[in-house]
Amino acid sequence: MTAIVVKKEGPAGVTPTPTVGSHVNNYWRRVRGGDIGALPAVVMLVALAVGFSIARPSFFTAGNLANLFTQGAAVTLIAMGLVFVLLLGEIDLSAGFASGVCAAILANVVTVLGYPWYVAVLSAVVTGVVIGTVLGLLVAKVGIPSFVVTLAGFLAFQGVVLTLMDEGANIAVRDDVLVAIANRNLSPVLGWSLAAVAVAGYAAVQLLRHRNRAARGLLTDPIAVVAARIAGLAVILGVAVYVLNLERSRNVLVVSLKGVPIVVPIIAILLVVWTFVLQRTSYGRHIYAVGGNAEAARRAGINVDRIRISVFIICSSMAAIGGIVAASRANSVDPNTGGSNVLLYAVGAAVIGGTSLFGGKGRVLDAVLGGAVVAVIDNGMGLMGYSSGVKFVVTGVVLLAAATIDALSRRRAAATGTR
Amino acid sequence: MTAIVVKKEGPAGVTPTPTVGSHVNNYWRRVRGGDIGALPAVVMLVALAVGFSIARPSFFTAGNLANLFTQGAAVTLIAMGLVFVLLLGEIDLSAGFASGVCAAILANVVTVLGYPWYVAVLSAVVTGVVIGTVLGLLVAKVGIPSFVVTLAGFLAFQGVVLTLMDEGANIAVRDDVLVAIANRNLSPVLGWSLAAVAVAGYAAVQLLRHRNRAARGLLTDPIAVVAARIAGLAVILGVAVYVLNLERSRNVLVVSLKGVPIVVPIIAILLVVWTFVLQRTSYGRHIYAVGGNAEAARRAGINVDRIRISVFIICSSMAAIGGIVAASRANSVDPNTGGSNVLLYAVGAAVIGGTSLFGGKGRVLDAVLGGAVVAVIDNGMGLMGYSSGVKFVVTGVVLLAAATIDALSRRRAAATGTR
Amino acid sequence: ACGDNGGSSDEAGGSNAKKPKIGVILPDSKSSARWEGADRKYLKAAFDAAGVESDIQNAQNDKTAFQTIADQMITNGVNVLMIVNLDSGTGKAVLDKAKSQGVATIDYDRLTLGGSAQYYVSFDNEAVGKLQGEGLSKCLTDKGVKNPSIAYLNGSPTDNNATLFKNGYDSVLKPKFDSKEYTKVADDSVPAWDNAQAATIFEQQLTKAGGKIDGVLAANDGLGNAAISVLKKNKLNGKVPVTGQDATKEGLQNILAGDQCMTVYKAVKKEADAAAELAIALAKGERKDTGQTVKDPEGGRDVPSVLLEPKAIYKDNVKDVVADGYVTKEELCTGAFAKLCTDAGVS
Amino acid sequence: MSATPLLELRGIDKSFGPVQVLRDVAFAAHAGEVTALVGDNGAGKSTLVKCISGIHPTDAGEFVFDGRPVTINSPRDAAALGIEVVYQDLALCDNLDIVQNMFLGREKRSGIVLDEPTMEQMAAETLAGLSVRTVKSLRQHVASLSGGQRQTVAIAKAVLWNSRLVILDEPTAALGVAQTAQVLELVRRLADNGLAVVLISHNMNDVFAVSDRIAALYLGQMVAQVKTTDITHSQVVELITAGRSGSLGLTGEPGGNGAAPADTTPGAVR
Amino acid sequence: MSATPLLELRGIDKSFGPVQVLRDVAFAAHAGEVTALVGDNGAGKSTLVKCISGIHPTDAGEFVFDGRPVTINSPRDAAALGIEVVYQDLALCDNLDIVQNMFLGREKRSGIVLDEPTMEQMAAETLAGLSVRTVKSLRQHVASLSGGQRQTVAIAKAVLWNSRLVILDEPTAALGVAQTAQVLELVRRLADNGLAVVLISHNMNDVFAVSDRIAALYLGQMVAQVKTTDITHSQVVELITAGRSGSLGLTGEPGGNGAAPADTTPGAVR
Ligand SMILES: Nc1ncnc2c1ncn2[C@@H]1O[C@H](COP(=O)(O)OP(=O)(O)OP(=O)(O)O)[C@@H](O)[C@H]1O
Ligand SMILES: Nc1ncnc2c1ncn2[C@@H]1O[C@H](COP(=O)(O)OP(=O)(O)OP(=O)(O)O)[C@@H](O)[C@H]1O
Ligand SMILES: [Mg+2]
Ligand SMILES: [Mg+2]
Repeated sequence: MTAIVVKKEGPAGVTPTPTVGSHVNNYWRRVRGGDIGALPAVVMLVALAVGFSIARPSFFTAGNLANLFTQGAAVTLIAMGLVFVLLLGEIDLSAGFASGVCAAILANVVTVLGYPWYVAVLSAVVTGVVIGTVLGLLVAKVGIPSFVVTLAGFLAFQGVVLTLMDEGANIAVRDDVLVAIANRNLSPVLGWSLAAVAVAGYAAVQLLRHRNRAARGLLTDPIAVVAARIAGLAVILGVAVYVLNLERSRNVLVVSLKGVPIVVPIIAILLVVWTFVLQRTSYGRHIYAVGGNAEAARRAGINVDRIRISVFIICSSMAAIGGIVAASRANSVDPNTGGSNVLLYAVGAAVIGGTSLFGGKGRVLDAVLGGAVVAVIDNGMGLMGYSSGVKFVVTGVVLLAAATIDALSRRRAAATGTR
Repeated sequence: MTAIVVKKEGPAGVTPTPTVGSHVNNYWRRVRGGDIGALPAVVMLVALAVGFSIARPSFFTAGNLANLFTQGAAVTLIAMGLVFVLLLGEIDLSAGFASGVCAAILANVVTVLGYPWYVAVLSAVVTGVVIGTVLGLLVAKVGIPSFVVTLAGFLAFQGVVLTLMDEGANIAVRDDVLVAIANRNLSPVLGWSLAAVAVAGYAAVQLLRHRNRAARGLLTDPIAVVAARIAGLAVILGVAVYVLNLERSRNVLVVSLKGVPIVVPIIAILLVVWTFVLQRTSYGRHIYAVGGNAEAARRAGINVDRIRISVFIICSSMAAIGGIVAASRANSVDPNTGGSNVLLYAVGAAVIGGTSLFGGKGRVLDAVLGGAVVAVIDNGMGLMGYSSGVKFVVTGVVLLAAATIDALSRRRAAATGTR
Repeated sequence: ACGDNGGSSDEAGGSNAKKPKIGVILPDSKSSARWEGADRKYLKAAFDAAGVESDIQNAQNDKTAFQTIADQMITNGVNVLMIVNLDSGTGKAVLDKAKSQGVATIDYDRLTLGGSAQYYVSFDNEAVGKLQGEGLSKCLTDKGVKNPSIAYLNGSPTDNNATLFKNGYDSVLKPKFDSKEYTKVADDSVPAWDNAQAATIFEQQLTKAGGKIDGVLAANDGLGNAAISVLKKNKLNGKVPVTGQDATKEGLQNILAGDQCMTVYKAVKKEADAAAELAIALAKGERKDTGQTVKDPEGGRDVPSVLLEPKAIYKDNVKDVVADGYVTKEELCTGAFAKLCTDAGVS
Repeated sequence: MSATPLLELRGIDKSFGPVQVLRDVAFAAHAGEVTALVGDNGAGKSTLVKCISGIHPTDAGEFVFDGRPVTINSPRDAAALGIEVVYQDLALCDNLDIVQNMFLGREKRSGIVLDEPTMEQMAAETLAGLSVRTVKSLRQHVASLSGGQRQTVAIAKAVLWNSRLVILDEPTAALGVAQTAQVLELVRRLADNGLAVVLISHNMNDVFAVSDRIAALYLGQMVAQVKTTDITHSQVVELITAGRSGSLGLTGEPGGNGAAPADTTPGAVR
Repeated sequence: MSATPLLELRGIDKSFGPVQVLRDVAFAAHAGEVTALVGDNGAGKSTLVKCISGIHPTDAGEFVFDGRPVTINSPRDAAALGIEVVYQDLALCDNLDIVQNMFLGREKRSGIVLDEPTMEQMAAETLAGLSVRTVKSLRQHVASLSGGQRQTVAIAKAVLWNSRLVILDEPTAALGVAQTAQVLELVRRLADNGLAVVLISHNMNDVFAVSDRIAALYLGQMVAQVKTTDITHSQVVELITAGRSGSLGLTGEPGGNGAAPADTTPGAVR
């Protein structure tokens, strides 16, 4: 989207006349120049998928695709929340165990205390909000570096989980609704309807914006490009829903297993909501500003402390949702929930997707794409049948190889000066 | 250290006339202004020590002091190396498991292959150098973010340790010299001599610098202040050596236990060497420059890539030394060496000491002081007898309380504009 | 050298020179609920009853912490140190240090190879594995599966106990794999015994095997439950036998529901009581005869031992665990499980 | 021209740690007038501006705005009073584009959604009035702008709003000939519209071209605040470099300890 | 004044992604002369400087240094040729002090140890020559310096070395009256000592005061490079703002698609 400032005097650069041809041309020039957005992550995903499919044909099945979503869901959700914290250049080491605490609350409320599922979910999310508020206050108001605050949180929450779990026991989660989240699927019809709604909504937004800008005489993308974008989304969603609606039961007589896993629309809705918040509201704009130059943001009258606290709240709340999904998937909560590699995987997902640890750069979509990369690696490695030592090594190497794709394209960007 | 640029025209600020009085005065003004250097970490340590001593009198014994050093040694050594990486605004998540890999190499060489201890130590350190070189090349030359590279390393090295340990066994380290590192003490006489050498060396350096500057007519600290500094070091070292030379065996008939633990001079020497490198060589200067403003450093003709690679080498080599100490302390190496909280504690130690995660700010001494804080907390908590859940929680809270001291003093610094 | 603790408390433990003090280091809290949930409780009760002071700590699967705790306990002036080692290396370092300071020691649950403990009190971990292997083949036979495909969900690759369990079930199952009676289709370790990872690992085992897994050797109830959650998703629960360990409430419920075939119950209370008794005796400077020894292959020493038998639990003897008081009926038989409890004769 | 100044400062002290940068500074800005603030490098001009805009807390002194005493603890307080500042160090977010920077903190919205088209239009109009011809796109990140382009964005950002006092800290330092003329014209126009304008500049020609009053800082002290018509070019330069000129400025001798003596009168303010 | 220029550029092209910033630029700097590089905001002056100093790779074009073709791929290559640059964005390390910044990359050492006293002395002398009076301590971090003080440090840093070509990108933008005079004097002195000096400035008075030649960039094209004595003040302004002035500058009409046509002659270089 470009605009000519003063039309009488010709600027030195070539201002593209908005035609389809010039648009495609321009995009290609941007790609060659290294300004590539989500492309490297997508390339990474494709490369990994092709690699694993060749190594293990069972990777390339509808069943495995469906598994992929549920396996990666918890980490992806936590990563989505972490993006907000990372956008400010902060870190939340406690997000993993915060999800554990929320899951433990969920399990206690629903199983031990016997309340209905929505009370449990509410308690878990409220716990997340409280945790985030405390962390945020300590970082913003007391001024302790977030690494230290959340390291303390990392330790303390671990202890809280243990205490909530009676020093190490597991608590089963057997509530049908909760178990369904990560284990059941939408009916095929519902899947198709949701996809249709999504495409229609996207089309409406795009066309409205196009009309709005055109009406004011601002530079717009050609309508054909807008149409192509809408069609692209329709195709992607269509194929995904179609594949997920295939029968993937091992034994159709015993059970029919098809449809979009319920976590998929959950992630999709959160993705849309958070993307909207970041890109289309002034709150989101302020997050980028504080992350880019906190002093400039302060001078612009932005309440930096409030922004800082809010991102920790968002992060911990998303961790709570991640914890709920993890509990659902495991049908139980154990003291390790949210522990081991969850945090590093979540931060890694955000960073692999393109979020900067220094703040000011990143999108929620990054977390989803990065989460997909992490999930694909984990999923694929699970099919390879390596011993655990070798598995760790190969996982590391594959992760590195995937990141190299990204690094090389970004190096191009730096070389041509477009960052 | 201040200097008047143009002496004819009086500058607006008060240039201190170098007398003892004005020096003390000035220091006090700096402290009140928030420019406090190591003070918060020292205050933290004292507060923690007092708190634990009140709660558990056994904290305040010579035996416990000696334990403190060996308990905190491995994390402190790793943290010292991490300071270099953090100074560039990079991170090394793999440092913990890198120390594990090096320890595994050590154990394999000395126990399985039966080589003498120095061959084993050499192999371990060389392994560290190789690991650092690989990580550094990937970060500097390929351009993958260090978080991703070292996350891959974190995974891969974990696998390497497992593989070196035959998928889960542990290897004993029984070599006398290696075991001595973390378990034996210097003879009292040797302890005193080393302390004397250290004080004499410090005095020589300080007085020489003073003479040198005075000879050129540059502003110097008054000689009395220099003398006070030397005396201060002498007193601190003297008390420490005296206490550590007390008999701390619980049963003198069975065994006599006194003297400075061998790890103490190891850490002290590395502290002096690395501090020298950072403060007094152009290489160290360049590290700060790259961390402060990589582009400015590049424009000044500094080979930024080389600096970047070198800090990863230093970090991994220090991790190797940390691994050796850990192996010595445990008399063995198992697949978890360098795992669990080692990495987070090490980064935490550096950050608590005052090193910035954004680069350009930090000292090796920070890592030692921060490592001491972490060790004291761990040590003190071990005396309290909490159940494990509560212990985690209290550890987190104590860490936070300690960090608050630091944060509040730094907030003063920000408020008065001296950062 | 043990038992001689007079005069040692001159500087460190001066405040309570009269009352004997016993230190216990538990290994972790996440690999199994027993350490914090059962052992701590029973040991504390036994020590309190005998009127000795006790300090029970948990090393959280961290060797450094383990050694630190040991240092602290010795500093604190314990007379007897009882450890569950994380590995023999650190275990030996701790035992030797304690010995050099005149502190008596007991190996609890895990034998420290080459160590110097006065006593060894344990369940035989290999025996646990053996029970799991035998249990799985019994369940498969009951189901009448021909040439079953077996998947392993081993414990943490860095946990030596996981290796011992595996040795146990391998000793039963390996001959069957060799004779082609069974087929092993997957064999993965679960890092840190993490249940969430276990679910993913098992899901991938299932995908890789094309859905054909007839029996799951899960190393404990948590891992078993993770496998069951995936089986449920594929509506295969109850059709594929799953093993476990620890007789957790969740595991027992899974057994009652028919989703899990067996678990291994270790009567922790007996183990704790036996160990406490020995410790109290040592603290008072007495020596007890256990009548049994175990050979330490590394140190070449016969260690006086108390060895207890683990017990396999199937649906029909779940009631034994309840009768033992390890799990109460109230917590086990909640909601839908009330009827299952009655059916299984739990009272 | 109003009788009471819009903004009046009295007795402002400011130290950074041991270094005192402002001592007992008095300053006034009148509505409808351009007040030029001059002084040597390091005299304390930017520090004074940052004290006014709430970035730095002051150690002592009072602020009177529109006749009422006020306290300004943060840039938000200053903005609430209608004070807009173009900082010497620009304070732009490099990761945002031109439009985003110009509306930062005061985005136009329709409902909760950002109203990008409106903002883009307004930004384009404002920039067009500042002779910017070489900016390729309003959606360019400010990190990729030339020095002068950045400065123009910062100026445009400050004049977009209905403010009562505009402070510009060396706004034309990086600007070309035409752009400088435009900005000076804009400064004059703002004052003529009844705003109080404070202009910091090292260029005496510019100062004399647009200002109504001149305030001179010398080593952290206000040595004179006079009508522009009452002073000559060379007198101002003398004030800047020596702290006094004839009857204006410091009365004592610069003291031995580097600073002017404390009993200096704060200059001939009128 | 030597016959062959010390540095000569021919046909330099430079694009940032889709935006072409320099097109077919020719430029020469002679030893013993001050060459002023002028142009409107965003004309491409700083970009040209960064191409010369190896910060930006060029897309096309050749460099001839001292009669020999050279390639400059990094600032280190430029430094090796004896090229020193004062960048418009200064490029100082905020976390280092004044002395450390001035000697960055070229620290004085005795053995492997930094020779701080020598560096401090040299820095003090250089700064004293630039009329800096308000810097409190050479050990002050540059983050706490005023705009003009920072600029002075950057200039001092560049002139400390025995270089052959010194490029100053708007070095006096933030400087006070006295300091500006000092820097212009320094520029003249450097040229008189046989160095080639390139000075970028928007101030025509300064340009005419010190320069021997003037090169004018217009929208990324070099429209003229002439002797200062051969051109008038107003002609230069015309070249900057319109790209031509009488017989000088662009010959064609500015094209419709925003840019000057590609067949433009690169200006009357002589
Ligand atoms: N944060 C700070 N810490 C310490 N000293 C500071 C700080 N900020 C400014 N100073 C000092 O205060 C003095 C005044 O600085 P200021 O930026 O106000 O000068 P100025 O008048 O704006 O100069 P210029 O014309 O160069 O912009 C300078 O000597 C500077 O070094
Ligand atoms: N990294 C970059 N990416 C994209 N465009 C850039 C980049 N750097 C500079 N530009 C553009 O190149 C053009 C020339 O910039 P340059 O900094 O060379 O101008 P200049 O002549 O130095 O102007 P000024 O007098 O304002 O300093 C400008 O339009 C600028 O927006
Ligand atoms: Mg200023
Ligand atoms: Mg420029």
